[in-house]
Amino acid sequence: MLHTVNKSPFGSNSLETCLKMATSGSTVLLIEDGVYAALKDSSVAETIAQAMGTVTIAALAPDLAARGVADKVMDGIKLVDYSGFVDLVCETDKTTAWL
Amino acid sequence: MLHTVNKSPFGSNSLETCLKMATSGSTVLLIEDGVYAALKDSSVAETIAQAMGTVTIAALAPDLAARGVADKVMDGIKLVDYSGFVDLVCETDKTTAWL
Amino acid sequence: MKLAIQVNEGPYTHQAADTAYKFVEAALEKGHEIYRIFFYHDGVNNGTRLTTPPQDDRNIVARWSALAEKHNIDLVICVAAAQRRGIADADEAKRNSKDADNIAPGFRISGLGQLIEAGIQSDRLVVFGD
Amino acid sequence: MKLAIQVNEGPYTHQAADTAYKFVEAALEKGHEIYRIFFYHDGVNNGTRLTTPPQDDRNIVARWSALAEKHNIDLVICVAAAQRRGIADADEAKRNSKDADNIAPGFRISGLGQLIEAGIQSDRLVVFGD
Amino acid sequence: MSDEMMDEGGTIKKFAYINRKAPYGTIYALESLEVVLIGAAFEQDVSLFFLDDGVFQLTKGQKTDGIGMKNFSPTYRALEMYDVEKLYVSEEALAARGLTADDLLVDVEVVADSEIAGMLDEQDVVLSF
Amino acid sequence: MSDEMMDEGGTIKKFAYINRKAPYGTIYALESLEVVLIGAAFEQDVSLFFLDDGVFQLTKGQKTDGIGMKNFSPTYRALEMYDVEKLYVSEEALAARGLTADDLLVDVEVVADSEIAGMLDEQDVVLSF
Repeated sequence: MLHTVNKSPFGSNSLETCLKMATSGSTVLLIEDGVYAALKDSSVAETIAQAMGTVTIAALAPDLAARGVADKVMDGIKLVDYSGFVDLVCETDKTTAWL
Repeated sequence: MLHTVNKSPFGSNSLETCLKMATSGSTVLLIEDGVYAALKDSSVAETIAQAMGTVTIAALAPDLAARGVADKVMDGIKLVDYSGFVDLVCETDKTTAWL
Repeated sequence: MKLAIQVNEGPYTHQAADTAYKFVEAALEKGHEIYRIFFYHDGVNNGTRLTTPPQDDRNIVARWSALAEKHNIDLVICVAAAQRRGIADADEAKRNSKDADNIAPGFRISGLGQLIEAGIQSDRLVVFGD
Repeated sequence: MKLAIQVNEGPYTHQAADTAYKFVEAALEKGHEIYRIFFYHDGVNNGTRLTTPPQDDRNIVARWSALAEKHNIDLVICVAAAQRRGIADADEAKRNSKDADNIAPGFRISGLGQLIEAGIQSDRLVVFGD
Repeated sequence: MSDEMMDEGGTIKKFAYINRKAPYGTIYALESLEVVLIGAAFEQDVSLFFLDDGVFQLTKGQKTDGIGMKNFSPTYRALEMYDVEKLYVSEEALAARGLTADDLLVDVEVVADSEIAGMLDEQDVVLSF
Repeated sequence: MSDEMMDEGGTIKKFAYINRKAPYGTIYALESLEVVLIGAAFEQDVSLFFLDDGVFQLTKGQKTDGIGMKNFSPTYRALEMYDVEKLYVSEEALAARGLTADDLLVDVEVVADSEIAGMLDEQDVVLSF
């Protein structure tokens, strides 16, 4: 399954709940303000690093660039553009949005 | 100063930030989904209890009633109706909304 | 006291418009003056006369219009926010070459200066948003 | 693949409408079929022709209309959500005794069944919201 | 319209509704319920999940006169008549809010988050509110 | 209109703008900035506070071509010309996000939350975004 998270992890619990619900092998795609979860050295970086053990963490590159944080992304995060977003949707059996 | 918080403390960081910014003697009024912070036995009850040492915590009674939690409010929380909300605004020097 | 109100969210979607209305009603009952209600962000959507809520639900737009008429309240919709979201009076519709307008009775469209001015001239500004 | 899209937020206020648009554009480029785009909640506000965004900004509504025309995409606005928020086509305006309508070209108003049906008939449903 | 649709496909999919927001503060809970009611006519395999603040949608004793909004909580009790019978509530979400199943106005299955995660994996279409 | 207004009162109030939301995901940051720019004509005593995700409004190197939105971050640099010079950023908010003052595109004062709390107490009018 593909999960999308569009909220900042610093202001909302959407990422937290998403990670509880994402079973092993699924992909979590960070979009819009959700991409801030990809920042290295932040207070949620450890949570993301741990999640990477069981799920793939991806982030929408245009959203990272817009926010001026493209060069601050932690290692191991898969970067995709909108075309890659479409591929993720098609490669997985369904998409769940965590709003 | 009067502070209003209209977000659930379980989904958003608004209450947390408000409590950091509310100096001694100020009043925090919980409205709309913010009233859930008044629940006893919840995971934020301890935070609210501690805050009561320095600030007054109030909650909008009609919002509690609407949500079916009027009988679950922890001790020490001041209940107001819309008229009381107006009084709080007028009695304090200004109002800050934590959205 | 002289109170100014800012409403930042549209009707129905967020409770902000409801809470603001109840607050204003209570303030008027207590004899306070409502200097102005300023609608910003999606709040501008409070001012469209094209809404048709379910019959058993409150009519948020009509409620504002009625309150404004009864108590002569200044309901101001921010022009920049309104243009982005498609709220127009006859003048705005003409200026922007639109074939229709949708503003509700009692509302007027004006600039952000009206918000700042309300903050300066009133004793309290209370913000309702999301 | 056959993709269905749900847009839950209005234009400009939340990025949902932008992300949905970019996603749809990319999907079309890759040869996928867009079975339907369903606008729900404040998403219905994507379908008003009365918007006039700043000249140096994107025109979200016009962008949807152009995309629909070029690729023959079904843009459906939920009738119940639209009534609450003041989005009306000529029929709706007449039925609800309104003196104007505001729907943008390429959009149509229909029921929630269109969302469920899109979920059934398409291979994937992708939700953009807040 | 719905008759037409059902004749057309005949497909039965597993539809999940994820409710994570409290009622009244925003309209998502109400408009989610409206989708469930309309969706029932399509005779799909429907499950409702109440996570995070979504559990507040089901609290007993909601009295909305004071806020001037309609109390739509009785509708959850009517879902059974629409053959919508699978309501799952997060155990952890209830506990964090100081609630138990006794505080809810309708019979639900209280389930651990880890179990809900597995149930979501089984779905075909997920609608999020 | 603004001239009229200024003649009328002559009052100078302390206006605080509280920015707590990230840019682009929602419009609040941009529309807050629009208020600040219009408000500058009223020659009040203005302070901008960047708390929580509001600090993200000020990050260097924003490139919005990919999302099709206008990059409005250069406007923060222009605030000085409008005599809006008091920009306060939460030290704790920066740290939690792995940022330092070097990551910001404009000169700001980085202040502890406890100090910001005291500064807010001194204000006359508080606008929240």
